[in-house]
Amino acid sequence: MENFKEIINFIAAPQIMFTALLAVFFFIFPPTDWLYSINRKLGLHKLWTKGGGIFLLVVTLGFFIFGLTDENFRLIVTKADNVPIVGLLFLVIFLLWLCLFQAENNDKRIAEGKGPMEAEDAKEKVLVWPDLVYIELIALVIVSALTLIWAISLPAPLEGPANPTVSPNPSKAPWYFLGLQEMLVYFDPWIAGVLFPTVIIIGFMAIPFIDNNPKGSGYYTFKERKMAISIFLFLWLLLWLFLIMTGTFLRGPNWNFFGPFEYWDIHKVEVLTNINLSELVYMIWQNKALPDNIFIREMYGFAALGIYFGLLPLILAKTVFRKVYDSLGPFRYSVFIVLLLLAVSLPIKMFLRWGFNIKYIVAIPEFFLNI
Amino acid sequence: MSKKPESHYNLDKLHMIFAIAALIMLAAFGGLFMKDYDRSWKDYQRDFNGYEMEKTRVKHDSEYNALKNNKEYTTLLSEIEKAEKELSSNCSDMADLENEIVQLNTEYDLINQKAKFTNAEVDAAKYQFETAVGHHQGDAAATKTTFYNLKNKGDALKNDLETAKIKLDDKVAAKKNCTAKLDDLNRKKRNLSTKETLLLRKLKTIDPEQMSFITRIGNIIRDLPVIDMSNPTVKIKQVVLKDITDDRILTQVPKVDRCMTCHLGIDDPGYATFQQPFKTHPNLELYLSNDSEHPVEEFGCTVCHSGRGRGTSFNTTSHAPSSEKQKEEWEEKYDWKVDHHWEEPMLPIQNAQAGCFKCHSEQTPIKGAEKLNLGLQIIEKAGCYGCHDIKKYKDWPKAGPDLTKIASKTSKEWSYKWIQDPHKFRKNTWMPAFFNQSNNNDAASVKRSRQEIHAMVEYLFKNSEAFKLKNIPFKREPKNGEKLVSSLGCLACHQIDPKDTPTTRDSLRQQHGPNLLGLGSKTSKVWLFHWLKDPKRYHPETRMPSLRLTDQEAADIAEFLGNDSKKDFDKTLVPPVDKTVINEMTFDFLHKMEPAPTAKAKLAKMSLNEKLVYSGKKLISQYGCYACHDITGFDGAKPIGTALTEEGEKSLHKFDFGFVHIDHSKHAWFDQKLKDPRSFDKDKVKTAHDKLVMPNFELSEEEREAVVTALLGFVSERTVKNKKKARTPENLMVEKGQTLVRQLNCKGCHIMEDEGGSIQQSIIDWLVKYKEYERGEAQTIVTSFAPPNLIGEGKKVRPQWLFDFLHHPTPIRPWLNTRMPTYTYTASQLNGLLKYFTALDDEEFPFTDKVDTHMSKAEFEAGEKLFSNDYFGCAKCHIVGDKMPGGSPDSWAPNFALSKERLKPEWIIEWMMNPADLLPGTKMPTYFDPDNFDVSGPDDLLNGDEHEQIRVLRDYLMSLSENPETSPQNESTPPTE
Amino acid sequence: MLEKFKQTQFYRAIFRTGGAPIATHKQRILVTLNNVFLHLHPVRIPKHAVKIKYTWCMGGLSFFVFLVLTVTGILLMFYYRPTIEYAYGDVIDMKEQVPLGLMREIHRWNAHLMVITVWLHMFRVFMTGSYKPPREFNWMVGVVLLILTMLLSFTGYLLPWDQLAIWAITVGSNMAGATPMVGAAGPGSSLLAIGDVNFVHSASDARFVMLGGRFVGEGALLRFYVLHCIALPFVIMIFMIVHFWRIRKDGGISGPT
Amino acid sequence: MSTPKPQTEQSTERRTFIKWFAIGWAAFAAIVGGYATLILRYLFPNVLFEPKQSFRAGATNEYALGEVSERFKDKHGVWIVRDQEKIYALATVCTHLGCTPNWFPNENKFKCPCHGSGFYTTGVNFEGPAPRPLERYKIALNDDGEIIIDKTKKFQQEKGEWSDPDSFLLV
Repeated sequence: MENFKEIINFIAAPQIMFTALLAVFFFIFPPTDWLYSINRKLGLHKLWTKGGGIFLLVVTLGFFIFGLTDENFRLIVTKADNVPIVGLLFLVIFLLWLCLFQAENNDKRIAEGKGPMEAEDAKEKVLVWPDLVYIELIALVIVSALTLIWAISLPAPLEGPANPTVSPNPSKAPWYFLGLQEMLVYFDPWIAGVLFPTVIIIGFMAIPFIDNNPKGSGYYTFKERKMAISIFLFLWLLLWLFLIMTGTFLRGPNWNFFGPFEYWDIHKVEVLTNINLSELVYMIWQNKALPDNIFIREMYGFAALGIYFGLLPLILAKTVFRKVYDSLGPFRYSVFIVLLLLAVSLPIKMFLRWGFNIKYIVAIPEFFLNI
Repeated sequence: MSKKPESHYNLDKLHMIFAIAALIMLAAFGGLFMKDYDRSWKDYQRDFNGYEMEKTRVKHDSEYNALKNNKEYTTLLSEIEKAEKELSSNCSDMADLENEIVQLNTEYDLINQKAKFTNAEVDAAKYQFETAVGHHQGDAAATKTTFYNLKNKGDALKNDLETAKIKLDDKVAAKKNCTAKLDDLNRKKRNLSTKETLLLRKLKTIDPEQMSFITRIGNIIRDLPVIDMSNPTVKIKQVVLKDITDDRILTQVPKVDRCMTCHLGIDDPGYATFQQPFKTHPNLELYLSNDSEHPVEEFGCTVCHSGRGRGTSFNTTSHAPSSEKQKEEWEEKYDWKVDHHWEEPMLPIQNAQAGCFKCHSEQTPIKGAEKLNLGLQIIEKAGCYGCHDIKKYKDWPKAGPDLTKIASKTSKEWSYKWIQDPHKFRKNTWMPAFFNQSNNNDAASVKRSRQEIHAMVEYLFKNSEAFKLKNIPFKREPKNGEKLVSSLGCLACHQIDPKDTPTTRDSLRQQHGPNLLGLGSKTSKVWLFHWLKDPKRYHPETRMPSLRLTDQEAADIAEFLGNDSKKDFDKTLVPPVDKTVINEMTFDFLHKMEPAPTAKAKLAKMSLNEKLVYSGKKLISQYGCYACHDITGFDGAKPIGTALTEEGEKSLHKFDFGFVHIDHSKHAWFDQKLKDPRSFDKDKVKTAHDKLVMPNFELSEEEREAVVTALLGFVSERTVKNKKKARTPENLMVEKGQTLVRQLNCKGCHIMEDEGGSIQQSIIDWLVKYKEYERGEAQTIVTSFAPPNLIGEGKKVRPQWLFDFLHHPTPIRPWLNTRMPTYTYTASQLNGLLKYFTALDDEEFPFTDKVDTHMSKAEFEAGEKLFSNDYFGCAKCHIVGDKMPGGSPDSWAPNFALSKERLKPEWIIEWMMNPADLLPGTKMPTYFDPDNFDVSGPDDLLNGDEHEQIRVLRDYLMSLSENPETSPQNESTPPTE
Repeated sequence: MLEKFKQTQFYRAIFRTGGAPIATHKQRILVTLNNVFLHLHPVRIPKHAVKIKYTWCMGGLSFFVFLVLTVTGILLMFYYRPTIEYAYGDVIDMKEQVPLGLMREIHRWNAHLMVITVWLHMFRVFMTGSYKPPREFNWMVGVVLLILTMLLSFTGYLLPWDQLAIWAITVGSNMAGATPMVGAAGPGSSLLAIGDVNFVHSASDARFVMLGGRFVGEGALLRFYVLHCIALPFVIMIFMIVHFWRIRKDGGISGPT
Repeated sequence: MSTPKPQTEQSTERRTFIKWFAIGWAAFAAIVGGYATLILRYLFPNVLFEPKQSFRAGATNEYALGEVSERFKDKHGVWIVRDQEKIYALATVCTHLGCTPNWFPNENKFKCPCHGSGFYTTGVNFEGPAPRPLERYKIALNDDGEIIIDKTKKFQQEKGEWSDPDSFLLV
């Protein structure tokens, strides 16, 4: 049993967990036809059947119930402000299954030429009173009852009075911003805290204009909008929810990683051997002192950035995203690709950190400019 | 005509109207920003910045020139130049050295990075290992090996690092060695030019001439509207005080003062000659500066000065003009108006000391607040607290004499004339005038007043108790009496012929008792004789002490004082009793209690005398005579005046200004009330009973100003209660003692707490008149003939001795003619005084003797030698027992025979070490020079050890009691209450 | 009895439908047409739109939770003073002394819930492709609503004035200090200077505007209170109105065409 | 209108129309901008009521060479140290768990009473569990030559911040 927990603790580390999830992600949610066929071959789509749903339920619930037997797990999961996140986790898994279950169904129907389920339903019109208003009322009462029970059984947290001189360890932002705080591990605050939120907002607003696929409007489908759903789920599940879960449940004192069954030991020491790209290039590879001139010092970093944001879009437009480029045109494509590259920069930076201990690609602390 | 889309309005016109409306709106917007931007304090700050710039320029120039002319500096400069030249020749390998250092630095950094990383791994491995062992988790053995492997690696790297460091340090040291001289010189240069550098730095931030062109533009932009949120040159300055509050009636909030937003030079001594608002505060030692007792960051401004500290314009801060002239000036310049919505306007500058009383109300006098002290002393002297409740003066004795035995002291005629116009008999008496005032000097009132006085006199004499007067010695010498009066110390409390000099606290001490002019008109010599012999017999509560006079002395003085009478006063006639007026008056009083017919019937039954006595009692009650005098039949009567304890913060609308045209301010009202207490009755219709009764003390303008200052200071302490001196037992002792000292007028004779000794002037007069000294000479030796200075008395004398002495004074300085009087203290008073002296000097109370003064024979002999004329010759000045020293009495010093009982042994040591330190200006010579203490004493005694010498001499002195055999052991325990 | 009451003028005055039982098709239509609150909905909708598995009901729930939050929030305001002297004590009293003291719990858990329902609503809308024409604009409005929801929750987080509150806000607001150019600790802040005159510093940057001070203190508490109770609800309501109005104008809930 | 207007007149009319239109909307845009400016400026208070984070620490010559001054330890939580060439201000907060160490002049070290961390006068840790050196505060001279210590700005040795010129005062 202890060994199993140890293994889970080990696996839960972002390096492994994230890598593993990323590895299987595009097979489960294939963005391209090729991956889609592999997905079918592997039978991964069976997850979105009733049996798959039960499997998901048993696995997640089973893990959770098993976890509750562990003191450390219980402690973190039942912390008052973390309870909604546990609920969110289950809800998301369930709803993900629900919509993909319907999507699979619809995809089948469409393949058979029947049109989606919703289209059939929509042929018939019903009256708002009582059909809609009444179920709305029922939903309200159920949710009210739920929140009341929640309120009765779980007191709202209230810690000691505010003390600006003693900071709790760890100091965490509200849970819905923990994704951003988790990004702080890999990025400077101006990127994680300002640039990314802005990009997320702009990016979300831009979705209707980038996704110009006319299909899949008003019904659940996967096959008709593989790329869109895959990218969206990648952002929403892996880069947002996963980071929030990590930040909430797996980050302890000094923002050190702690497995779900691990005791939050304030003295835990993690190896911190991060270096900047410039240091890597000059000191480690070339055995030289860092140049005094900032631009010479950081030229490799700037070059990398230039390639990433300048050259890569062009290459992609000619290769992987040729179809996308053709359908979007140059302007929309550049918006799309910049947004996408920014999003992908996060996992890239994560891997650079884990693999090469890279702290910053461009590090100019003189101007608070670290990338 | 082109076809336009149909609309009700002409669209072109709408565009025009819209454009005009938008432009108006835009202009209004401009106005909004302008209005917000235009603040008077900004102009002041700009002006001030200009001054500051000029001042700094001047300072910098002078500092710069001084530096240039400073030889040290110029030589330093040339030395630096030389050193720089030498550097290139001496350290020819400098460039190589630097290259090498860069090289070594890189090497070091590389190893350092490796070491750091390895260390990080070591730390992590250590944690793993520790938890593995501690929590029995995982493989302890494996983690142990990793840890130690890593640790070895880390240690090896550490070695490398240290080696690299040594190499690097060597080179750096070599380089440093090369430049050592230059570095040292540069450091010297930097130290010398610190001031200049700072001034230059400051100039660079404020002086456009010192700025780069672009900075100058930035400097203009930073103050532009809207942008000025970021980093303006002009900004509001404020202090927020934690412990001092602003009174918000229901609650107290931290005080915020922004005065320094305009009063910019207030804490800068360089602005003393400037006009307001930049003028420096006149007393930076006590206020504002960091080292003062009232730093601005802790006390702010308005806690003392009042006013609205949050305001930042002239009017919203509640400035108060100090004079009519200033008021007019302000009205013209600032459009000044009274702020009716702020109850605490600024104190006019002449009353500023009122602010001190808020915190320092317990221990008075307050050092430095002379006007306030004077005001308080006048209040004490005039006995305001008799009619007006003042918390500070609760339980103070009545200000005037006892009238219960008046018939034995004076006559009805004199009493009548005295009440009618006391100032006519004695121009500066403290008995105030009740009659012939602005509300009762019309013919009808005068007619009634005459009979009122008759009634009151009649009541007093009717109720006067018997006082037996025995015979007075037949032979009386007025000349001797005069001499005694001027030498015994009477003049510490009494004046004979007061001169018209401004009232000071000193002069008030000399008016502690009445002035002694015209006593012949007032009373008899027999009465005076008995009074002088034993004042308490006539008036048990009197503050007049006994001077232990012999019968002959008392008789001589009585003769001298009784010979003086005021002829013109005696000649004035007492108007006859007017029955009709008496009837009316008595009826009025009766009618107040009863319906007219009953009153009439009662009146008809009364005899004239009964009527007089009846109305007399009512009148004494109406005028409140009993507040200052003991009068039979008025025991426990309540004071008749308004309570004054928090008068200074009473809201202005509670003051009745009547029809008097004065400023609507508290200070103006107080002044008017003191100047003419009845003036607020002006033009009002009132019956005789309803009129204002506050009497007129005929205070001078200065006196009034002082009293007004005190009154303005009578405020609640709730805004400062966290800042007040703690009421520790010691502080309470001092407080109580200070009250006693003022009630007993100790400072009339003695100097205590750096003031007092008012008697000295009269002693000079005595020396001149009777001892034939030149006035100048008399002034220099007067301290020898004056009562002793009591500074450090608590440290000096034993409480037990002081207790005995105060109880039964025995002469310590037989050459003095002034006598320490015998007061009849209560036990609590005596204890209060003892504790006061000890608390004032931070001494322990009760005192315990911790010093053993027994001497060996050798020590005794050494002491004797030191005492003898061969060495210090102590007996040349000091009295020993009944052995008087030679020479004139002005050089004599206290009796050694009393030392043992009287003095604290620790004090004697301190005293001999440095007398002038304990009692500045003392005659006692300094035998042990404090500057060269170790070589100051004689070398041939006690191995030349000065400390030993002093101790032995002290012990020797302590053995010089009058009767060594019978003197008690030093186990005096001070009295307990 | 009830039927009789339904015949009264009073009842008719309120419910325009009058006393007829709501059994007929026409009466049911009138219920919606004659009720101002139900005007939110069209009278008739396609059948798939009432299916929970299609809608998840998340949008409606978000709105409902918002209403609950408004009501409980108003109630909480009666007992809460946004000053550093009183805030913490008032929150204790809300738990210990205020009648039916669960109001704070309800408010807090519903606040979390609202963030979740709004996220899930967005999730559903994406998965059904409901942002596609003609609903692009409403999707954008929805994104704004999502941000406002998080800001409302964030500003409310500070109000209990406990350790959790100020440190969460400190961590969150420190990020604003790193805003490029206008954050004192952000890249380029030193570029906003003219000569030696520096314009961006800790008392003039983006974080300062947010906190009304240089650190999370009195000013921040008051600002967050005002934002939480007045400013953000005001803004979010305007956007909600637009959002709901556009749902109707864009042809009701999305569906296959 | 019966008489046809000349072409020119009509174009003038057109021009005035455009002029008014442009002026009106430009002004309106300016107003909106003004409102935005107003709101933004309004959010920057002119006075702050925050407790002071900096304090005056006297003149440099009040500190003896090699002295560790405890003058402001209780009131402000700062040690002021003067060494051979500079003065710096050390925070009195142990970097282990935040206790307040004591200064032992005889042993020339700071020692934390909680878990025994030891620090040199420089603030560098040399024994016990403290993970890093004590922090230093910003120190500078004001115009009057007085030392001003600003606690809002901290300098950590492990970040290489002790070479920052604001972290010490050359004497």
